[in-house]
Amino acid sequence: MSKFLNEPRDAVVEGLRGFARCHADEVVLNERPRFVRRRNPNRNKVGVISGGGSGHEPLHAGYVGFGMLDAAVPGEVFSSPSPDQILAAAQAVAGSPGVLFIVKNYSGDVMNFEMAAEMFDGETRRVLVEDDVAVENSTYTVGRRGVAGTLVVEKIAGAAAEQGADLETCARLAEEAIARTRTMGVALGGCRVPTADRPNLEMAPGEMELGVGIHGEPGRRRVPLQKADAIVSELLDAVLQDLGTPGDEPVLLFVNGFGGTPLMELYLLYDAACRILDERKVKICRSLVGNYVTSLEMPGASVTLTRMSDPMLTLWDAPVRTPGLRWGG
Amino acid sequence: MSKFLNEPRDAVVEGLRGFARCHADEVVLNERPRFVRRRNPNRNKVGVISGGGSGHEPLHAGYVGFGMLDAAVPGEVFSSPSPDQILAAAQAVAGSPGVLFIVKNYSGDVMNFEMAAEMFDGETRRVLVEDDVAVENSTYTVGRRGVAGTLVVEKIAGAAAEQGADLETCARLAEEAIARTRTMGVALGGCRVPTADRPNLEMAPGEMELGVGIHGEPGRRRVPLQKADAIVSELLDAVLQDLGTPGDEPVLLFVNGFGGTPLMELYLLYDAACRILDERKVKICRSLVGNYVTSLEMPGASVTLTRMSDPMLTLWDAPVRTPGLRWGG
Amino acid sequence: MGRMSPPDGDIAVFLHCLQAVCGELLANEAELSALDRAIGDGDHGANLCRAAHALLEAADDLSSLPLPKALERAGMLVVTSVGGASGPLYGTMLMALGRAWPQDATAGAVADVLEQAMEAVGRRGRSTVGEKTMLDVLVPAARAFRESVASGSLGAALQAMVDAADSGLAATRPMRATKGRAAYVGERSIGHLDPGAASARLCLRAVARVLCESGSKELRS
Amino acid sequence: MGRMSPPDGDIAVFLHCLQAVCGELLANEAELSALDRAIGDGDHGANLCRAAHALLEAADDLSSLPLPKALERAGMLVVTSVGGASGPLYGTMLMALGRAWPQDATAGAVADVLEQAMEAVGRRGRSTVGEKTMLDVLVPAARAFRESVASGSLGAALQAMVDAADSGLAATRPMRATKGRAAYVGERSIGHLDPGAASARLCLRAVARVLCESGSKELRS
Ligand SMILES: Nc1ncnc2c1ncn2[C@@H]1O[C@H](COP(=O)(O)OP(=O)(O)O)[C@@H](O)[C@H]1O
Ligand SMILES: Nc1ncnc2c1ncn2[C@@H]1O[C@H](COP(=O)(O)OP(=O)(O)O)[C@@H](O)[C@H]1O
Ligand SMILES: [Mg+2]
Ligand SMILES: [Mg+2]
Ligand SMILES: [Mg+2]
Ligand SMILES: [Mg+2]
Repeated sequence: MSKFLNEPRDAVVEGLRGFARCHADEVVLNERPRFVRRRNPNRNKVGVISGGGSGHEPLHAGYVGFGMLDAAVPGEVFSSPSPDQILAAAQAVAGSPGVLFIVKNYSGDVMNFEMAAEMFDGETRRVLVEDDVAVENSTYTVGRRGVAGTLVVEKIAGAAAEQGADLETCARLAEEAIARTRTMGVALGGCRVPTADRPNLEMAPGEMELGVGIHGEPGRRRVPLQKADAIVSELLDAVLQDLGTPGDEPVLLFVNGFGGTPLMELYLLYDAACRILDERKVKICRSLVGNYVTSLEMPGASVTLTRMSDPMLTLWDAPVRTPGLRWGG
Repeated sequence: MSKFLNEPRDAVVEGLRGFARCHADEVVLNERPRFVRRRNPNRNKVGVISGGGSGHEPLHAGYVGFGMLDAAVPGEVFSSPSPDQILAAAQAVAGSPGVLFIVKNYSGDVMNFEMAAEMFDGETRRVLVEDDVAVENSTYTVGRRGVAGTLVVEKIAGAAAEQGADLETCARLAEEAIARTRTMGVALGGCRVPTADRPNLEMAPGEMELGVGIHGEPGRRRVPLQKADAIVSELLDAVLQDLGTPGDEPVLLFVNGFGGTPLMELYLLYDAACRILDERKVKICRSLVGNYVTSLEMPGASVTLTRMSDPMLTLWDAPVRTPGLRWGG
Repeated sequence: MGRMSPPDGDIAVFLHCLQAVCGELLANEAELSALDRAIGDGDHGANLCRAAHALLEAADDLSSLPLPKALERAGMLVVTSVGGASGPLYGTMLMALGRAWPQDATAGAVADVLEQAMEAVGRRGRSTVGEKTMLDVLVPAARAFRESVASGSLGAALQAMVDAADSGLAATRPMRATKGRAAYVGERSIGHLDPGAASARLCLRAVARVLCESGSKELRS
Repeated sequence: MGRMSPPDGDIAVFLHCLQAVCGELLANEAELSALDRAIGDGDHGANLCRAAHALLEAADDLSSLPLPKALERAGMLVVTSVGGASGPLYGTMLMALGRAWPQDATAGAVADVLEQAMEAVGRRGRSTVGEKTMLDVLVPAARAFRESVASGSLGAALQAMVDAADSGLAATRPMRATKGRAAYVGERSIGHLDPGAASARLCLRAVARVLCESGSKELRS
């Protein structure tokens, strides 16, 4: 896991500088405190802001733009951003309709966004994404981790805000997306944080980590590598068991790569997921396949299902123009 | 390098099935012989067809769609497609204005496309992409390899064809793009073909292979890993030396990931490239950063420069709507 | 018992504590990260070293402030430099200390403020003792200090605090985490020390050592 | 010297050759790929095994055709199943053999056709002997066969062909490749055998063995 680096501790800011320069027509990077915002924020709409540790690119900065986020707040690799960054981002993009914070459910992110909201002089709402069914914590004192489903929440809430929905409505739609979204992932290897000298997950060849998170954290269990169909079947079992059989409601099927798995294999997993869902009479209405919520160079993937209501479908289909996601007029 | 597979030999077709199902509104997969085409081909324009070994996704099938390719012909992993596939693709999309074949310069691809052209009943032109400056073969009996620059050629020629240019013009513009495009790459590790039990390039940690191709083939030389700035400087030196100093003509700067390098590092390389080009007074007019021409999960990247003329800029900016590249109205 | 240090010495002692704490953190980065790698995301050492660098850089500025303000500012620096979970927690602790710092800083008054600060940490983290976090060190240590200070010397109280920190850390090993990232690995968190508890113990020991020396009291090591 | 096999035996001998060649390819997949990994892209074994599978599957169909058609069809099968560089080359060789196969297949006539087929391969690849490719085996082997057939027994001619293939392969080791993927590694191709030359030798040896047996001649191994 050699890396392209100058000073390891500068990786995040150098990466962001490149990102901002490459997409200078769409975004602006503020270096101190660090956040990325739309070049032309619209202060008459709800400001949608997300953030979290870096290393999950294109999440979150890649989703800043029309129809999605107004600002993204990148922390160090796999570490939450600090309240001053979040506050500055909110001040830079917020208008009178207030700010929606989309936060992945990790103690660090929760607390840092909370402190920022306490300091911010304006209306805020916060939603916690917790789509990872891998966590089997029966007591659920912390809830679940937020993983790839975050993209779905950002897209839905971002589209609603773009259409002029008020803060309450944006928050409610985000909550609805969260309630309807479940994910489970699997890693075939680890990843290395630039400043670390060892990988986060050490795996022997032929092993896989079922239920892995997006930081190379341990998952449910370490088992021998299986065939793709068997892996996808296990992931979908876990997701569907938790989500409940969608019945007549169609699903968004999102196969997300963690960064180190070739696109060919992601589409192969998607093909397997389609076959399995067809068998189980689950109707797929929308699809997304690619490296959207990554863990640096980790080989592996997650499968996300979202039960789509009609309004959610409309919001999902709404135009989006960001460096990382782009469709529609 | 564990992989998501069922039968290793089925990886390509299962990946293509997933791809075609995911993008069913835009493309159609023909399984026997194997090719991918636009769902609604326009037979009144020049048909632009490319193809080559699989394992470089999203190249080529990911670039089938409005403003780029009409069909893509995927071979086995890192192996040229066969003439019957190419022929069938040409027959499926070609109209009276004829067919342009965009071929990466590898003996296998050259010969297979040549045989297909011999069998095809219609007008064809072929261009050979050979942008890789790493090959120091002074005799140049085979020319150079076609690598990431292929995307540039496909975009330019595809846009021209979409605007109704005739076969001669499309071929000339493609040739011009080829003449103005140079690439050099570096790998930090290898990649493994699904049917093989060993990686294509075996590297110790802390080594890098300068001038690597897009199949994990050996490059110019194996050297110790350097800082990102030094690596980019060496890549740009090689590219600029061969391309000639662009003078007043601005360049397209394309930093391409081979599949296993995090986006953060690609943008960091891009940032370094911008700084170095700024110093050398080379003007950057367009940029592209991402995993566009990959080598399975290979960690590494290449830097491509294209000297952009005004007509090329217009063609580059023209709308494109494909699974892998998308912009404009 | 009187003041913990002479009035105009407050800030000097604070600076000594700060330097000692930062020194410990920088010296133990690898160990803290290794603990975090086992049940978290492996960055606890790096996170706290960012804080240490920020604090050391700001030491001059801090020393020009009255102690309560210096504590608050140090807390804010920790929050802004760390991110992660430990930033808001340690930052909240320092800010709470600063906000409630007694006019007349007797050991007893400081002990009360210390306990309140640990409660503020628990509120920030929505956590309590027994969840395998830094609270398992911070809360018993503060309690031991308060209880011992009421009945004995400052030196003895510091010693009681350090002892409680030691056993608080050890107690995290058999626990199953229910807060922080380690909660996500469930059963698999059992058998490992909590990284935040380990850093809390390091910091408390460093502070106790400085206070003990500046008060010319001895501290068993 | 007369016909290489009785008229109605042509296709049977062809089938034996086909099976022997395919068997060799399947048995040597790993070795051919390993050679290709050193100076190419590591798929030569896999490429030719796809051809072998396709040919074996079609064996029944092929045996119902006249020999020239069977050769042409086999060539097309190689082309369509392989892709890569070796597909069009071996395919062109078989198709050229089929197209020019003599009505009266005397050894001498076949030798001429064989040489023409090798020339067709060179035209397809725009390559010639000495460039570190399969041609370094195919061309000298065909020449040796033709020269020897003119002056001696079929068995001796086959032996000469096999010997020439052996030394043709060995000759590729010190060469610097100027065609095919290996050309891209330049100097670094020196010191390795060419994978296509290795497969060509395997195929020729398999054919010679069958022809020798069917003609009851002996072949040194
Ligand atoms: N809710 C919480 N309450 C108290 N302490 C917590 C809480 N969440 C995390 N911690 C502490 O923070 C430590 C982890 O800090 P750190 O690694 O710096 O942050 P992160 O978990 O965001 O990477 C844990 O070991 C634990 O002691
Ligand atoms: N232009 C050419 N002329 C003759 N033989 C060639 C040529 N190009 C390649 N070859 C032969 O093909 C072999 C490689 O075949 P293979 O690995 O199947 O195809 P690819 O190179 O497309 O992966 C080389 O070892 C060489 O013998
Ligand atoms: Mg962290
Ligand atoms: Mg090949
Ligand atoms: Mg941590
Ligand atoms: Mg090969």
